[in-house]
Amino acid sequence: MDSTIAMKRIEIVSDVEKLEEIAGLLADAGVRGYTVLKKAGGLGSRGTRSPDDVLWEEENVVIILACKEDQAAKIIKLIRPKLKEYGGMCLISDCEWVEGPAISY
Amino acid sequence: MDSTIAMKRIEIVSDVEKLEEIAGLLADAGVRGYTVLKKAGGLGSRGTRSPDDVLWEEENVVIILACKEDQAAKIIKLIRPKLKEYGGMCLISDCEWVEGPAISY
Amino acid sequence: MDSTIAMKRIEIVSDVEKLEEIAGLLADAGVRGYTVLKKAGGLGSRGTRSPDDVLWEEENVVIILACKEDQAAKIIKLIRPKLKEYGGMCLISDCEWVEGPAISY
Amino acid sequence: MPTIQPVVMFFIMGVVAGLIRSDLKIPDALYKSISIYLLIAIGLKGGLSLSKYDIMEVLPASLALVFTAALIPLVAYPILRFVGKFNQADSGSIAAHYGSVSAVTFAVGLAFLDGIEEYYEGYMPLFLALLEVPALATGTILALMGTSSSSGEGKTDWGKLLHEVFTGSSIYLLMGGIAIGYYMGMVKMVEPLDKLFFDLFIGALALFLLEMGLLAASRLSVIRQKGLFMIIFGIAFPLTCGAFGTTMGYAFNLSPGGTCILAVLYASCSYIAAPAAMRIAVPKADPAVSIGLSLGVTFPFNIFIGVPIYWEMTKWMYGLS
Amino acid sequence: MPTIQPVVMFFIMGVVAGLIRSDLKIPDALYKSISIYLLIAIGLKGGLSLSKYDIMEVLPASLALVFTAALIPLVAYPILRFVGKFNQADSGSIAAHYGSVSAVTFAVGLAFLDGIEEYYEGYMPLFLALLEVPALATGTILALMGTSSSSGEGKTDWGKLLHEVFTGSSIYLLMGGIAIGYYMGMVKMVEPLDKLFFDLFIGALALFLLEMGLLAASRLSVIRQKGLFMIIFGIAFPLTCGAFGTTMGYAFNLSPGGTCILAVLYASCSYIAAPAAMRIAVPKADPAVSIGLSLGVTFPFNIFIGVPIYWEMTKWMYGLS
Amino acid sequence: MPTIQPVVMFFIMGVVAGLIRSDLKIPDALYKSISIYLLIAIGLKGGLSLSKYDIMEVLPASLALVFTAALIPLVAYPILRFVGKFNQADSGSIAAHYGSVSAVTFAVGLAFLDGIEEYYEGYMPLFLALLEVPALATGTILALMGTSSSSGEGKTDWGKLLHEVFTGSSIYLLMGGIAIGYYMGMVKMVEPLDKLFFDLFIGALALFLLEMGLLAASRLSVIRQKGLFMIIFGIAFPLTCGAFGTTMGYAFNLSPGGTCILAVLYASCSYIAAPAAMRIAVPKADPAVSIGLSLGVTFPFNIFIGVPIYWEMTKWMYGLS
Ligand SMILES: Nc1ncnc2c1ncn2[C@@H]1O[C@H](COP(=O)(O)O)[C@@H](O)[C@H]1O
Ligand SMILES: Nc1ncnc2c1ncn2[C@@H]1O[C@H](COP(=O)(O)O)[C@@H](O)[C@H]1O
Ligand SMILES: Nc1ncnc2c1ncn2[C@@H]1O[C@H](COP(=O)(O)O)[C@@H](O)[C@H]1O
Ligand code: NA
Ligand code: NA
Ligand code: NA
Repeated sequence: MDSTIAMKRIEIVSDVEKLEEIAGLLADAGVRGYTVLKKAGGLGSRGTRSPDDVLWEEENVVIILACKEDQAAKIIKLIRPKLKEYGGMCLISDCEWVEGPAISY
Repeated sequence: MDSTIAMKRIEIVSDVEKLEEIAGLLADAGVRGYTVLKKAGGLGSRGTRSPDDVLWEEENVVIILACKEDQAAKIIKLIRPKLKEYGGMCLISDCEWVEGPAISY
Repeated sequence: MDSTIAMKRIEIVSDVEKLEEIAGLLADAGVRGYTVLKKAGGLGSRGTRSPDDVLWEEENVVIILACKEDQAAKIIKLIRPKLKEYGGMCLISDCEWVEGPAISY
Repeated sequence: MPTIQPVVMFFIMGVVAGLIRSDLKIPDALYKSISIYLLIAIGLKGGLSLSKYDIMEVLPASLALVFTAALIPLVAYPILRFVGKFNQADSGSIAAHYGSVSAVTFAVGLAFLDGIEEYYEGYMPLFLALLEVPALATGTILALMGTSSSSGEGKTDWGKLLHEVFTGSSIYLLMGGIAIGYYMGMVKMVEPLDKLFFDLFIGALALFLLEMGLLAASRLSVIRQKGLFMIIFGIAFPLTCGAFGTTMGYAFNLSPGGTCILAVLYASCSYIAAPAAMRIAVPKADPAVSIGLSLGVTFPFNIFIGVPIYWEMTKWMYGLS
Repeated sequence: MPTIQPVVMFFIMGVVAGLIRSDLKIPDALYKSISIYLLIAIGLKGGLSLSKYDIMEVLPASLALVFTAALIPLVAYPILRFVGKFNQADSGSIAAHYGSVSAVTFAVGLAFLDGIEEYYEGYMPLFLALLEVPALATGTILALMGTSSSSGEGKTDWGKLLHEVFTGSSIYLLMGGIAIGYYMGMVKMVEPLDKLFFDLFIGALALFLLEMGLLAASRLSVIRQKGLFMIIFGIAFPLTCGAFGTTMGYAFNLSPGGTCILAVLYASCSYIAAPAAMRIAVPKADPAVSIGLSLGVTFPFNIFIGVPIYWEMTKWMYGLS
Repeated sequence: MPTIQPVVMFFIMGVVAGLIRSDLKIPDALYKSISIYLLIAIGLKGGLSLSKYDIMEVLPASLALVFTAALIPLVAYPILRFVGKFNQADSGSIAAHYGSVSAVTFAVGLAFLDGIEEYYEGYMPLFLALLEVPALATGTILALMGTSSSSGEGKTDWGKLLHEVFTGSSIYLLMGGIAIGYYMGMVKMVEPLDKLFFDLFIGALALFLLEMGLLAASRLSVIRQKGLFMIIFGIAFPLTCGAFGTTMGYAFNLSPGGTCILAVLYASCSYIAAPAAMRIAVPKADPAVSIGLSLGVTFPFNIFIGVPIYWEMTKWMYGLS
């Protein structure tokens, strides 16, 4: 595929209440772009979490982020202790950024 | 990247009505973590599905799941016949689990 | 993993207002399947976008799409100039399509 | 001709908003909340009235009406199949829609009679609930005749279908409302609930019609396909059913108002319960066609022109002027 | 025995819909909107009444009631812990739920007295607001006694908890409503706001109870675990609290109606504010148990049987017939 | 000074909830539903009144007012640009906000006059609809003057902008409401719709103001940037516009009540229609600044202090006491 740049794709799942704090961390790491999906549910070490239960809402957030490899390492370093505290998960994989839209990574 | 574990990332899309059944299958496979995104729409072999049409709601669900390779094989085996019946899709890719949060895979 | 087909996973993030246009482009490229997640927010070159702010809604959409490699090249070619115009992002990565559900790629 | 009720003007407001591509959007939650409200309110009103009647008195007419309503798809089906050239699945599905009923058309009919201060039997909502279902069965049978034998896959899950239909929220809310309304009538405690459920009914209907106008506008494109046939069918068929309903009402000794409402019920075409049932019963049918026809042609025809016509039919039948 | 209010029938309608697995769903936004509305409306009514009293007159009773309400978990806890065999966290958490109050049970109590046209002190909503909190503290202390020392992790963030409780939307809306209602009473401008907040109250309560029935049905499964104990506790404990509340009301010279409402308050069990607070205070407690018990047993018992019983208790206490 | 309407107290309740970081949240769907409701209700009321007037009588004043409203941004722009040191885009955009109008401020003005039982011309909602648009055009021109020539990208899509403005839901709902209200007046059928749209108006406004308070609290931070200038401008500019509106009302022979409402309209600052239009017309402008100024300073000033002041101005102008 031409006109693509090898990058890392980071996917973080955490409690929605922590979103602001995580966004702050990402800003500290110099991140210039990410995508946020709220109203996520799931299963994990703390059991089932569901945003649909009006009496007991537990909402997760999914954050998707594409960045250069060195940037990814920096992010992981910052985010790891936080996830240790909050719970959730963080995955990294390889991806290609398709050139075209304004650079925001 | 240090402190990461090579894992598989499974991404299942199906009708939201099937979520409970799929969650049951995943439990049978011994899965300890997944993330659920509802209110998804899409195009597929059965045409367009949209959760926004109040007269004709067709809602998809996206299930994202990180697990070890052998676990992944087990899940696929269980889920494949179901998807054959329901429709939808299932993708697998490589990823790295960032150590830190409680182990839930 | 047997019974899987090597494919490309494309992930497009753009303004929800552009969804119809992008869907049209994908149809032109002969795409037969994709998944749509609305109500996404994010950070990018145009700053923060959030679907939660009732006075100033800026909603992103995430489109996930699995297809064969040649198809992917075709899609990228069509979508790249549009993203240049709109903003957003587009990532490609490798994945395996689990055979079972009706073919919709 | 009597004046058009202001409330139905909200439907036009919605259609126009759709046509000029206004960014007006009614929140999903509001649409769903109002439809829950309307069904409960219709049910309560009906149950309250019913409590003043002897149920045994209402029963024979009820059963007869249910039975005849089930026959409507038998008339619609051959027209759709052989004149309209629809395939079997679509023909059966559309026939089921026309055999079933629309609570909102019914509500507009009530508003019309209230507007001209005409009496009607208060238990009409019972008929609304009863007429919703039987035609769905007939339509489904027509849609599937002969197909289930040929392929195993096509087999209808009648158990699931019956469950869907009878626990479906529209029937459930209506019947629940009727039951509670009946109780309210029995214990003579109507007072504090009437404020929400009766006084605000027409206002809520206005907001609902606004959204229905938007929905109808977004469905109009489907009519282009078989345009002429769809428009003629979408108008002529309800007129025929309306005439049939007028005759039935007269035969069963309903009041003129009640007869008119019955005509409205027969003429009305479902666009909520029927699509939901057909999705399970006849998955091969294309919902765009049946919903487009129901919402884009028959619904507006009924609320603006049909209802006054059914009233004229009724007056003619009863020799009123 | 007085007749059951039609409004509580909506709860049954919701439970049945849940049990037959109807597809009826109340939009989240409607549920949340109505709960905001109900709390404001209760507050406004209370504030309006309060403006006609001398606050100094109400104060001593208020303080005494708050103090005694905080003691309820002390009675509940040992029963749950040693008879019910719940663990410490769950016992403390459930005790906190029973010590706190339920605004909807309260509203049903008001509707009951309105239905039989019995006078009560209008400032009762103030007690509703005041009684919500103190038992949460007692329950939390019971749940955590001895644990905080053993592990650093278990440490309760009391600052956060206090913030959560006092800025929690239910208390805030009640207190805000009381303040604005008080202002309305002072400047004598009630008129245009009463239409929404007072006239429609019971109607909105009906829709809310419908959803609560659905919620209760979905929570019933939890009762199977310790079925018998939970059913007995869920009925006997509120009865005891109700008797205690009746005594307190009598002791503080409330009117019979006010006494009955106080009994309802003591007997009612929180399922909104308490779970939210316990999530932060006692994260180890299982919310399914406490919510299931509160919503699946005590709430329905109170609205159908408890309220009339507390009224009978009151009449007996005051020697009325 | 007349007493503050209880309804505006809900704004304070919202602001305080925001400031103490309560978890109170108004569901989006409720906010959007109420804003649809308020606009339709304002429109209906206006249309109903208008039907009692000769349109020709209202036309000249309407045209003149529309024209003069378009001039307001010409005054605001230089102040913002050269005193406030805002950039061109922001200056034009803010000027457009102040030239346009706020339906909620208008509604609070009506509630004020209703509270003191002062007559006003019922067709005022027509002016609300008419005054919304013209200043948006002026503001856009100011924001873009000279820029379109320098770069191709900056070119405004006037077609799209016009479509956005005229089909925008706020204008559309107002105009639709006026049309249906006019029809209601013509056919003299107001009765069942008034229950929802007129009786509950102030109650709905209360809930809306609660949410607006929450929104305002979340926008206050932006004021810190150019704090002093923004506060002075956000208060002094509407006062000036209010005085101008009073003069215009007097000049066009409106009643004192109508004059006061006109002053309120001129003084009010848009925070819904204008941001939506500026997003398309002047994408370079920062919405946080204009919305923060409008909602955080001018809106609360107007509803608490401005409205009574405009009424004092009017009384002084007409020599009333
Ligand atoms: N293995 C996994 N795969 C996907 N999502 C996970 C996994 N483990 C945890 N999660 C997500 O992270 C959330 C919090 O996890 P936990 O803190 O372990 O309860 C869960 O509710 C899931 O949404
Ligand atoms: N190639 C694909 N890429 C992404 N999503 C797909 C693909 N094919 C199907 N889907 C998703 O799966 C849903 C059901 O597919 P189907 O059962 O084929 O109609 C669709 O509505 C899409 O959301
Ligand atoms: N590096 C990135 N990683 C993930 N999402 C991104 C990234 N850059 C941009 N986006 C998404 O694309 C949207 C539009 O980006 P932009 O057009 O650059 O403002 C943002 O709001 C994000 O949701
Ligand atoms: Na029919
Ligand atoms: Na209690
Ligand atoms: Na203005």
